[in-house]
Amino acid sequence: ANDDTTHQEQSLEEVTMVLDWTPNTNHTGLYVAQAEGFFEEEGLDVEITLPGESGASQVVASGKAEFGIGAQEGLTQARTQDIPIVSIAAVIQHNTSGFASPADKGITSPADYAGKTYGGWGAPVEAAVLDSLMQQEGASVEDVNIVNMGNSDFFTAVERDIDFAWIYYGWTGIEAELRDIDLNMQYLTDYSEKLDYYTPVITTNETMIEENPETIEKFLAAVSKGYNYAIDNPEEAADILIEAVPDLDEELVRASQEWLSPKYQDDASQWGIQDEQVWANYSDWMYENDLLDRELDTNGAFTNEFLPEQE
Amino acid sequence: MNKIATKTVSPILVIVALLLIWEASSRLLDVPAWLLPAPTVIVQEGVAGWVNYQHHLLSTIRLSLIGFAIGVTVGLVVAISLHLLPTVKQAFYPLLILSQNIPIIVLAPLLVIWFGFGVMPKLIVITLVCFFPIAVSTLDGFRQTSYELMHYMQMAGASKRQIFTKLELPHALPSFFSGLKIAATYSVMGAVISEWLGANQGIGVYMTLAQSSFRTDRVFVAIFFIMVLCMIFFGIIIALEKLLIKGRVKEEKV
Amino acid sequence: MNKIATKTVSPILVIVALLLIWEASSRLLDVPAWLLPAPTVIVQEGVAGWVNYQHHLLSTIRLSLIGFAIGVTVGLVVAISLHLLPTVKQAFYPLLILSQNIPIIVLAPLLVIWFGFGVMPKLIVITLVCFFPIAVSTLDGFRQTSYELMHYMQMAGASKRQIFTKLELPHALPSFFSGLKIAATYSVMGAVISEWLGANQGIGVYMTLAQSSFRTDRVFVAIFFIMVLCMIFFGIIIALEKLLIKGRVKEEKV
Amino acid sequence: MSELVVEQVTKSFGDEQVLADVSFSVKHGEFVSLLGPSGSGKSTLFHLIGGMYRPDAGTFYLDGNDITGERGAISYTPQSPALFPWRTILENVVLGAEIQGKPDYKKARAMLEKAGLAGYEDAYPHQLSGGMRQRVAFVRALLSPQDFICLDEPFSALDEFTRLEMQKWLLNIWEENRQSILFVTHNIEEALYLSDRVIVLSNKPAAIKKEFTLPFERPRDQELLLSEEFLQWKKAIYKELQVVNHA
Amino acid sequence: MSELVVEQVTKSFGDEQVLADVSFSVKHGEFVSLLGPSGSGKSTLFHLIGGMYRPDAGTFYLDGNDITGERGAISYTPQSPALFPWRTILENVVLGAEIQGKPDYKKARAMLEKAGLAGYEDAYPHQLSGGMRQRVAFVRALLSPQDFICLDEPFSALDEFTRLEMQKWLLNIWEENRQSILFVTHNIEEALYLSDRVIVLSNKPAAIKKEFTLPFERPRDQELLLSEEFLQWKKAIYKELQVVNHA
Ligand SMILES: Nc1ncnc2c1ncn2[C@@H]1O[C@H](COP(=O)(O)OP(=O)(O)OP(=O)(O)O)[C@@H](O)[C@H]1O
Ligand SMILES: Nc1ncnc2c1ncn2[C@@H]1O[C@H](COP(=O)(O)OP(=O)(O)OP(=O)(O)O)[C@@H](O)[C@H]1O
Ligand SMILES: [Mg+2]
Ligand SMILES: [Mg+2]
Repeated sequence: ANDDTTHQEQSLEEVTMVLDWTPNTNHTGLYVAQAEGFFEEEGLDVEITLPGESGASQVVASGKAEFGIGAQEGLTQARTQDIPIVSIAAVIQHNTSGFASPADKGITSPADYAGKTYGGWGAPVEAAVLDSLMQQEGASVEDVNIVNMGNSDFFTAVERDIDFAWIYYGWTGIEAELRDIDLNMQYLTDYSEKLDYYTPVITTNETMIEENPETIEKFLAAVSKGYNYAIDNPEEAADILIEAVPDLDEELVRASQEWLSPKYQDDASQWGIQDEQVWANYSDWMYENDLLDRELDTNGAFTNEFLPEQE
Repeated sequence: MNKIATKTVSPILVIVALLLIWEASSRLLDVPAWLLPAPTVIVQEGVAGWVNYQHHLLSTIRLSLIGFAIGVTVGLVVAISLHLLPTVKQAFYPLLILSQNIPIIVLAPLLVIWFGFGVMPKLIVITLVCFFPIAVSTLDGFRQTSYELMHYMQMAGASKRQIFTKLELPHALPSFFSGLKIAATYSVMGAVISEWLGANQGIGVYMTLAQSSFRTDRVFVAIFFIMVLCMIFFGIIIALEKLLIKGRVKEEKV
Repeated sequence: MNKIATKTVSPILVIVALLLIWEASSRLLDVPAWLLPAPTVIVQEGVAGWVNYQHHLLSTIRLSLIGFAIGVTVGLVVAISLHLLPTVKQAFYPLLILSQNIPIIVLAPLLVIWFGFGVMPKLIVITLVCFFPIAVSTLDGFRQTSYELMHYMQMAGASKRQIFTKLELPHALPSFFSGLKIAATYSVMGAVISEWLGANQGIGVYMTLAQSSFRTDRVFVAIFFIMVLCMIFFGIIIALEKLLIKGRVKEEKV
Repeated sequence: MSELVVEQVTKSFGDEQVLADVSFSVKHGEFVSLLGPSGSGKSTLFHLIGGMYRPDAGTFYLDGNDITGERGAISYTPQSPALFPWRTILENVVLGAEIQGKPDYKKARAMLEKAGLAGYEDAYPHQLSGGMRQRVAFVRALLSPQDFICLDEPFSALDEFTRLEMQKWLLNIWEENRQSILFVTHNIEEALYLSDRVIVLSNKPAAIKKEFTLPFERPRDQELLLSEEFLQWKKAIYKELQVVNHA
Repeated sequence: MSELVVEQVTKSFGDEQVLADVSFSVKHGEFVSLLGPSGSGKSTLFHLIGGMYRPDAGTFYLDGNDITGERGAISYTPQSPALFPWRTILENVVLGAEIQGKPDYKKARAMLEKAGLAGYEDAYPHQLSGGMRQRVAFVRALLSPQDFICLDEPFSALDEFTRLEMQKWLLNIWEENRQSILFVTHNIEEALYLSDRVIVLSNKPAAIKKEFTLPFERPRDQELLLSEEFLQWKKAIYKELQVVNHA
């Protein structure tokens, strides 16, 4: 058996994949690909690593890791700072984030934000997004009390001072369901086309694209398989994730997986595919709102070319 | 005069030398600015962005000064009360150590629930960081009081309080300053960390935002100011130490 | 014997009392478990989850032991070399302080890029945390050597090296232990923080995972172990201190 | 009033018995000296009187009150000066008074001058010579308000002349206030010149070997040192000590 | 061989001149005592010889070599014992030898026994009496390998008998090895009994007041102390010191 493994290791190409956060259902496809041997079939030996405090982008950009998880928002900013990372697949087709508040706060539409307290992390993008939503209903972000809630989680924050916050439904929203907390949720996608950006995405760096395109292809082939498996078998996929990362809360993973599985591919023709329009929309929106120093050249920012051919 | 001059010049020389090496290697090795910007790049951003971050700076200075003051007070009070009440010391000393092992991320939600997002939880965090070295060093200082002088005080019928104020306290002064130096060093970082609890301004906030928008140059501007602040604090402590312990030479010569 | 018994019993009593208050207030005030779980809830999870987290525990213990050892060594080496080379001390002392003001979030990507995801960058972080209190305390200990004994050594023609090994080093031992205690206290937290650099196991990882899947009980299990580890470290240091400084009574009596 | 009664005091350190059943008394206004070989237990006796630690057996009475283990009842010079390095000489000498109440700086300055330390009021202890430090500790004891004074070899580091001056000065002060003094010395002449009574301690363990009550009149002056009677006494005590040392 | 020449040494602390143009020499195998009032500058002179600090002017020669500011050339007992609290008595006494090379524990034990400290080898300094500590420091100086020995009041804390024994022992050792010794004392008899020459220092600033070369034969014994000649010498020196003190 010993011989066998050494032999295998020799023939496998080692690559590192850095996550954006702690492992969660956004990453299920990766863990499935690993557990089901999809990577191995492609001749890859993938190590999935948690990120440092500052996320994956710089590590991927520097080439220390071949692949990472990012988000369109961060990647847009990174590329305008000349950080050479590229998005090669969208993990989820549509933005599942939005502004959530416990039902008893009575916030049912962006107009209700006026006079309430929003808890965020102090980034300029938050005010801009809030404003985009509120303007559609004739309200203004000026009337919202924005508070930085730092590392506090949603549930803690809404217990105290905070009325609503920006969450990903697929994780925090599901946790609320499990806790029997009724949430009111305004999804970004419901209010603005431009805010329907890709989050999360799988990233690599420009050097990889130039020098090791086959590796990227192989990697994405396996990952696609993984996500497709998760789409078809949410329960088994959840089991795989729990098995791989037993420290996660089982119940939350299962519930979240069930909610998220249909959203991976959604209305797209294929898992992972990205649309130029989405990149352009969001970068325009950011630029309009003074969130970027210069406009993004969407050309280099993402590519679909490494996604597997569809059978 | 000359001595003081060399004393300040030589560390500055070292720092300048390090900066030069950094600048040179940045350029020669072509290190991308998003990873490690060259000092000149940082200076440029520091000058250009001054109006953007000066209010952050002020806010952090205020926060760390207040927090440090509270931390020192708490550290002293803890050291003194544990010293004067040996049974309490026995019972509570372990809690001191435990207090340094509560990760901020865990404390954060509790502090927020109890104290909201105001300045209070931040001061608690800084205090928690600063008080410990002071308490431990000062306690050790109390413990090592000169036997001979202690004998004299006891024979002279000094009360516990007199022994404390006239012997133990002045004797522990150098140890207290040891702790103070360590605490001063941590205070600014403590303030920055506390801002991650949720603040609307401060160098910590400025830094996280810079970090998340990949403005590494700004991150380094923030670090630069953290370091300068810290050096100033440290310098003040050393000056105070000189002032208070001057005239007093090594005890054992007596 | 009896004294030792009370010495260990009283802090345990205090801790037990605190736990009881915590448990009682959890129940009476109906504090939600996701905010602050009652001790019993934590114990349950601690027992039930043992198999899940024991490898994390081992990994952290290993990491913090190695890191602490390196940190102590570096701290001592720094203290000794700065002490023996006063001009170097003048020039480099400020760097010591600066080293404590580099936020880990800034250091993190650089360390990962330079040293990968292995154990190396983590050890650097722990070392950075641990060496400082040791260096500062030990240096202060060297500085406060007895004048009278120093006179004797110099008159006796002791070389710098002999003065160092026979006088300064033994004299600074208590100060070194002061620093050691502070460093030991920080070492476990240092290891946990270093795991946030990007690790696949360790109590730090376990804790972040728990935190982000809203398992507050597990977060507290992690804290519990961090604290226990830290107390064990601290206990070992104190035992060593007793052993090495025993027989030796307050100097000034002589 | 201040009368000290030492009753059957016994003290051991570990296995080593230092004091064996020591009893004596110092009457009000009396000046008593203790003579005994090095390491016999004189300082230990002082520590016990001062309440530093308790005797294994026995009692101390001051004016009839049991002061065993009680501190602050007596004024004291330790054998090594035990000056506070962070206090100036002036601040050091008032310490004993400070502990008991209000220090009198004027008196302190005057006393320092008498002790030949004028000009050193603001110096720190490390700037003084060995003998000067000893005088500082002595002045500190004199400035303490207690009526009973214990002096542990206060003049051992002084040259003959400075010592003689200090002795004269001590006698002057003592004659003015008539405090009771218990005095440890190695110097037989000193003991004779100063005391009403001399107590000779034996060695290992220390017990009272002999007591001498001296007949010299007061006030005494230096002439006494040269008198025949003085020499006779000196020889007698010398012999006694010789026996002690060869025991 | 070890001959010390002190040439026109001057030293001030701040505004205060302590030594003024002091010159003298100690020949090979000679035993010279320094007498002078408390605070006159005797210890300071020792510190200068030992190289603790440099004189403002003047030179020290040992065997013709300039040793001004050089350390380790002499063996030395400080006026206060300066024992290392974390070393046992045995470890303390070998320290001087340890610094210069190999310590000889057997010899150290023998010496401690001679000094009346048998049984205290493994005690720590704080467990000893004042006089015992002084003897430890003295033994430490004797065990140091240097040929030139400076002793700063090594017997001031000892009772007359212990002191006499230590003196006899010192003379024995000295007669065996004939090291050169420079000796500070306050005790005129001690100076007379031990020395070949006695140097009297004046006060503030210290200068050499007078030198006495003593005619007593060696080996000396205790009888000498009682001889008429001895008494004459004592008076002479006493007078000299009296002048010094009243200057
Ligand atoms: N803390 C202690 N621990 C152990 N033994 C001690 C302690 N203090 C004193 N001794 C012992 O008690 C004995 C008497 O000591 P003490 O200091 O009373 O002598 P002394 O008569 O004052 O001598 P000297 O004239 O030399 O000062 C000595 O043998 C000494 O070793
Ligand atoms: N470090 C110092 N700083 C300032 N003055 C000092 C210092 N050391 C000694 N002196 C002064 O020098 C003078 C001589 O001191 P020294 O110790 O040499 O006297 P000594 O002759 O040894 O006296 P004693 O017999 O009392 O020991 C004293 O007046 C003292 O105040
Ligand atoms: Mg004594
Ligand atoms: Mg002297």
